[in-house]
Amino acid sequence: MSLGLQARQLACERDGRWLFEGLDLDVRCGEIVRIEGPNGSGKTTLLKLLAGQLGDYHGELYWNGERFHKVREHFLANLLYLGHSPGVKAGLTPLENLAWYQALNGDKGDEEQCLNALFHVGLGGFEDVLAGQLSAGQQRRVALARLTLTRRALWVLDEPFTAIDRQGVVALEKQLAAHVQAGGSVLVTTHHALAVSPAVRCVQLG
Amino acid sequence: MSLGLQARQLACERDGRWLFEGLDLDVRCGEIVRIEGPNGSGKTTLLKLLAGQLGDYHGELYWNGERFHKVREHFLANLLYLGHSPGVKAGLTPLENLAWYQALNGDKGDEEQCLNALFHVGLGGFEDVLAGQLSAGQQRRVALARLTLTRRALWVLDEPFTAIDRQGVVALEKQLAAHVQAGGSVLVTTHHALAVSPAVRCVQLG
Amino acid sequence: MLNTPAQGGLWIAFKATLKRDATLMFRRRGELLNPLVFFALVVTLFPIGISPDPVVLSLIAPGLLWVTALLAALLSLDSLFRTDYDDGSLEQLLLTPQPLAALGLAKVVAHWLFTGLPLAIVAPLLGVMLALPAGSYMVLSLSLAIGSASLSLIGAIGAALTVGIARGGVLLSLLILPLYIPVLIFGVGAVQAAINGDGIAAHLAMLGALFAASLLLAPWAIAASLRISING
Amino acid sequence: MLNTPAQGGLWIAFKATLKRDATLMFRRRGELLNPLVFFALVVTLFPIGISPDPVVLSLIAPGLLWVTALLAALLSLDSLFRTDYDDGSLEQLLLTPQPLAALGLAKVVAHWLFTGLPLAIVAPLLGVMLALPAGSYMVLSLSLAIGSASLSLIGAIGAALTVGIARGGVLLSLLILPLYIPVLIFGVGAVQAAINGDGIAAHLAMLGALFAASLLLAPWAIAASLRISING
Amino acid sequence: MAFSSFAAFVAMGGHGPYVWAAWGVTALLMIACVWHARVERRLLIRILARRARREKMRPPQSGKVAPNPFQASQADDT
Amino acid sequence: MWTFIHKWGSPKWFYVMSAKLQPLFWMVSLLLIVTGTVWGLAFAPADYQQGDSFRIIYVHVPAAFLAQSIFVSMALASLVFVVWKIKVADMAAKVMAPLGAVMTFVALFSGAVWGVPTWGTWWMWDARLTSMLILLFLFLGVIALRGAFASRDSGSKAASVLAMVGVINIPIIKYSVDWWFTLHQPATFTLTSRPAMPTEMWLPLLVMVLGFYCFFIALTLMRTRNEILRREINKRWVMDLFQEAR
Ligand code: HEM
Ligand SMILES: Nc1ncnc2c1ncn2[C@@H]1O[C@H](COP(=O)(O)OP(=O)(O)OP(=O)(O)O)[C@@H](O)[C@H]1O
Ligand SMILES: Nc1ncnc2c1ncn2[C@@H]1O[C@H](COP(=O)(O)OP(=O)(O)OP(=O)(O)O)[C@@H](O)[C@H]1O
Ligand SMILES: [Mg+2]
Ligand SMILES: [Mg+2]
Repeated sequence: MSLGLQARQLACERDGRWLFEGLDLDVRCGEIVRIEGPNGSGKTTLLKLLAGQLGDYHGELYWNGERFHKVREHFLANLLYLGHSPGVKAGLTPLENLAWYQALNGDKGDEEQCLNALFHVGLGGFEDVLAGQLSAGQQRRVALARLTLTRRALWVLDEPFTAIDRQGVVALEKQLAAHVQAGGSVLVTTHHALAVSPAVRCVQLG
Repeated sequence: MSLGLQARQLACERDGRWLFEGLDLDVRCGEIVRIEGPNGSGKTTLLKLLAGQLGDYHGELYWNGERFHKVREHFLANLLYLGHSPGVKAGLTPLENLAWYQALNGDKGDEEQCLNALFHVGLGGFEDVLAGQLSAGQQRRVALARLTLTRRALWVLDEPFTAIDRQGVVALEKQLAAHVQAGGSVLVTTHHALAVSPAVRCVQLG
Repeated sequence: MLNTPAQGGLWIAFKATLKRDATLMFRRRGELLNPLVFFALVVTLFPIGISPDPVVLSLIAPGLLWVTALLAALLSLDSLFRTDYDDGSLEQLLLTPQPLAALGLAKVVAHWLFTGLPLAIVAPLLGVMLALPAGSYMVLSLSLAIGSASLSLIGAIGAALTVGIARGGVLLSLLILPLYIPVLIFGVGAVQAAINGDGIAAHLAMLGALFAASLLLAPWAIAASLRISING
Repeated sequence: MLNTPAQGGLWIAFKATLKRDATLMFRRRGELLNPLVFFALVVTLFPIGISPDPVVLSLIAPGLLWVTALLAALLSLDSLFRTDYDDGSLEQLLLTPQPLAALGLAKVVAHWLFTGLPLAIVAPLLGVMLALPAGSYMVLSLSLAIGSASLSLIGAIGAALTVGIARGGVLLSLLILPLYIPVLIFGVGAVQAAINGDGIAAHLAMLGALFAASLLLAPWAIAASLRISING
Repeated sequence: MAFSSFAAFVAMGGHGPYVWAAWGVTALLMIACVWHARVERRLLIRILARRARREKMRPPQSGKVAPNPFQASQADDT
Repeated sequence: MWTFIHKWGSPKWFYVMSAKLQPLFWMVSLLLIVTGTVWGLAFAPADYQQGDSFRIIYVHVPAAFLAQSIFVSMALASLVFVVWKIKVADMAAKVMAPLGAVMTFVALFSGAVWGVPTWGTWWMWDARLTSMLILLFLFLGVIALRGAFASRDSGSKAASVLAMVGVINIPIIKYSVDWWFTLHQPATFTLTSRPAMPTEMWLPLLVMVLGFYCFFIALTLMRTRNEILRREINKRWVMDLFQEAR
């Protein structure tokens, strides 16, 4: 039995076109895996599929050596997925947004932690502004605060650097490195040149 | 009288906080002006304001030396603004999207040109797929096709590199450089390191 | 490199906007039928809710048909500008050198063509189901056709005002329904007059006057409201 | 570093989701009132459209009130999942280790608390305006309260199915209104029985049975539909 | 035979318009259904024929059915 | 049983095998419908109350029966699709919906036309009419929902859920509507008990009903085959089959 996420002979078709075929992918602990490829090559589709969001694929997915659908609960309890849309409610404050996400984990949560996480992503002082009034980058930072707040082993991040400024990018890269050093794993797509210390394994699509 | 866009003593307040004050800005022909600043420093707000979309500012705006609101028509006939949301209709094909934008200029338009523009941004073969089914980067490329299609002097681009892959970024940078060499001007925000040959003037916010 | 504002392109832009909205409607074929189906469904609810007795039904039929058509038109208004707002094309619409009022009018015309007009056409059929007295069917259609044009124009103002607000749908009703009341009164008046054998000219003239007034004023109000919504 | 799925956190997640939806409702105070105002406005349109005669009005009052309340509830349903879908939080809801059916139920409960229940509470007031015969006010409220819970549950299935579709609003009506008819029939039946002085227990029992059935089945259908919509 | 003459058959005891309208619409719609299915089939066959012709002109490709033009253009770049 | 389902679930198998079944059903349905038509229109005796307007029954009742059966078949096909993920079942469900709507419309229209000589009105709110109208809306809802999705797979699944939710509701709707309207006529023709009509009246009706059912099966086979072609047009076997055929 191997740890982590495995895909075997994965294939996905969209409107009669194969985005990828016969893809074998391993995401092990302590590893950053980066999916590369031009626009429209199927990165987002692959990520959604690996996060268990899409059902129409061919091939097999394993989580810790077991079939995906058998261990769905356990998988979800260890997954943190951030997609193209940040999942931040415009009508709630950053603090309320985070509190809800904490509760979704079945975790009572405490405000101190949420405030810390917000401070960590540079939103100190904005915790009580409605998220709808924040700038594009600030809204994405609210979503990124979940990386600090919620302890999960596997991070699946679809273009996490979108709209983030340079300091923010550096900080996020450090955070990714720290996460894998602590034994977590990261699956990421980005068109950005990654500069993190541990080896990044690249998978080329398209 | 000077050509181009001028701002004098521009100031903007949001929720009791001054985003910028006493800002003087000149965008002349043959020049790329880049607005820099961390997330939430007011870049998008400034761009919207300079594109005539927001009304609540202090200071004065001039277009070719004349007060803004007097020459609004002429200004709009020379402006191409691409914001955070790409303005691409999910229910229409890329071709139909572009045809509409051409018609908005009062231009009958011809399909040949639209197809060329789409090919230019790497969407050849996707012209009849519904835009809603395209990937994030491909949707933004549809919007970017307007840069090729519509001849305008002043380009105002809010993070145009979002979701675009590396080759796409290179191509877009070349296009910006070509535009200013031909006498146009570009006002751009991006967190990305720009690598274009003509001098880029930076304006720092925040 | 500078352009001067193109003259005479307005008609092209108007047509293109109309065509675009029509394409969007047709692409989801179901959507075209939706207001009609809503109309038919709600008209079905009333006999079930109130009474299946033809005598009762024929008494309330004119009012019922008009109010329901009005609601169907109202509800389809919510998305008139909202989808454009969400994907950023409304922003682009505001930045064209063409007068916004004309482009807004193009969208309203598309809305009426695919909502108000079909409602007016199927209304007689539903009239049969509600035992509407004979002799009033033509008037029902005609009054709905003229009236719904005013409804689309007035409603578009509300849609433009609420476009920036998430869940604006029900707020829209609140803003717009009071303005709809004059149209409703003269519309039902015409049908009732036809049933009673009175002259219908006066009612239809009033409906026409309301339409003319809203055609003159609404486009400017729509343009102004859109500017406000985008600013927010 | 691996977590095991948290046990017993479901109740926390349920409460938090309920609270979140409540906060969102309250933040835009207008929204809370919207269904009520729609209810009131449409109920006033009918006397204008049909006839101000109290005899006629009292005849149609039970059906009118029920149908209008049903429409008000229906229209507010459209945004139940849509706003979450648009900003990506629905995606996140699907990726929690908690059972989706329970979280969907939390959203439905919030919807009922802030739509169905207020409608049931103000309905007697509008009943007075429509000359509803005395003795049926309590029953009107009660039947609306139970009935609207079923309406919220069934309607949420439709809302979940149409959440991925732009302009799903009117399509939602088409999907859901036919399924609403049994609730309408027994709801109006209860009020009419109270007016006629017949026993109301049978009607209320049927409403209760419908509610129980939808409470059992709807959450699963909602969860399945949400999964489909996210996929598309 | 329930009718004495053809004219009586057409008249249907005075109910001719109703009977023939109901039967006519039914027949029309059913025939339209069949006709629609046949047209649908013919169109599909035509598409298949066009493909077959194109396939003959182009050497057969292995694996992918419809090549992605965007990826092809990317390959040229690098 | 399992292998049977799987064989028929394969589009290729279905396409090839249904080609053999299809002509049979067309023949039988044509035969039955022509017989029923001649019999019902020309030979069956006129009703002593309604006269010859009664002959509308020979299209009205088969259409009404068929419409209800189509909804149930559609829901069953949807269930098969959802449980076993058999795509052919979904294709069948897809092509059934429009025919169901057409049949519902035929029943409504013929009923409405029939109402003029018998009741003196085109439409009356009674239980059976109302539930038929609601059935039409349910069909339209399923069709519209499927069409509204950009992705075909999602459209299929959504339509399946709606069809199944709808089929649970149909008996509830029927029951409640029946209970509400007291004006409805007693049933005169059921499959279990002997009808009150004379034999020479209901035999042609039976022939017509069977003919309509065969028509439904034949048309569904044919349109499912079209649907298979449409969806699998990129697949190798379709091209091979096509090139073999010429
Ligand atoms: C729009 C109008 C009508 C509709 C929608 C309608 C609907 C139906 C339906 C759904 C059935 C099948 C009942 C079942 O499955 O058990 C049926 C049967 C029947 N209808 Fe109609 N009907 C309409 C008008 C009429 C009229 C005007 C008459 C004659 C006066 C009529 C006479 C019958 C008879 C005799 C049967 C067969 C008896 C039975 O199976 O119960 N219908 N109709
Ligand atoms: N509608 C609004 N109401 C109130 N405050 C607003 C509004 N829009 C923006 N702001 C505030 O103005 C500030 C600047 O926002 P803006 O979107 O201009 O930033 P930005 O520089 O574009 O940032 P980013 O790099 O993240 O895109 C933010 O702090 C935000 O909170
Ligand atoms: N729902 C859908 N229906 C049909 N085709 C789709 C759908 N979603 C995506 N596609 C197609 O799949 C391809 C891959 O899309 P995807 O979003 O995975 O690309 P990506 O690699 O993430 O690109 P980007 O870098 O632009 O984000 C695109 O060409 C798109 O047209
Ligand atoms: Mg992507
Ligand atoms: Mg910005």
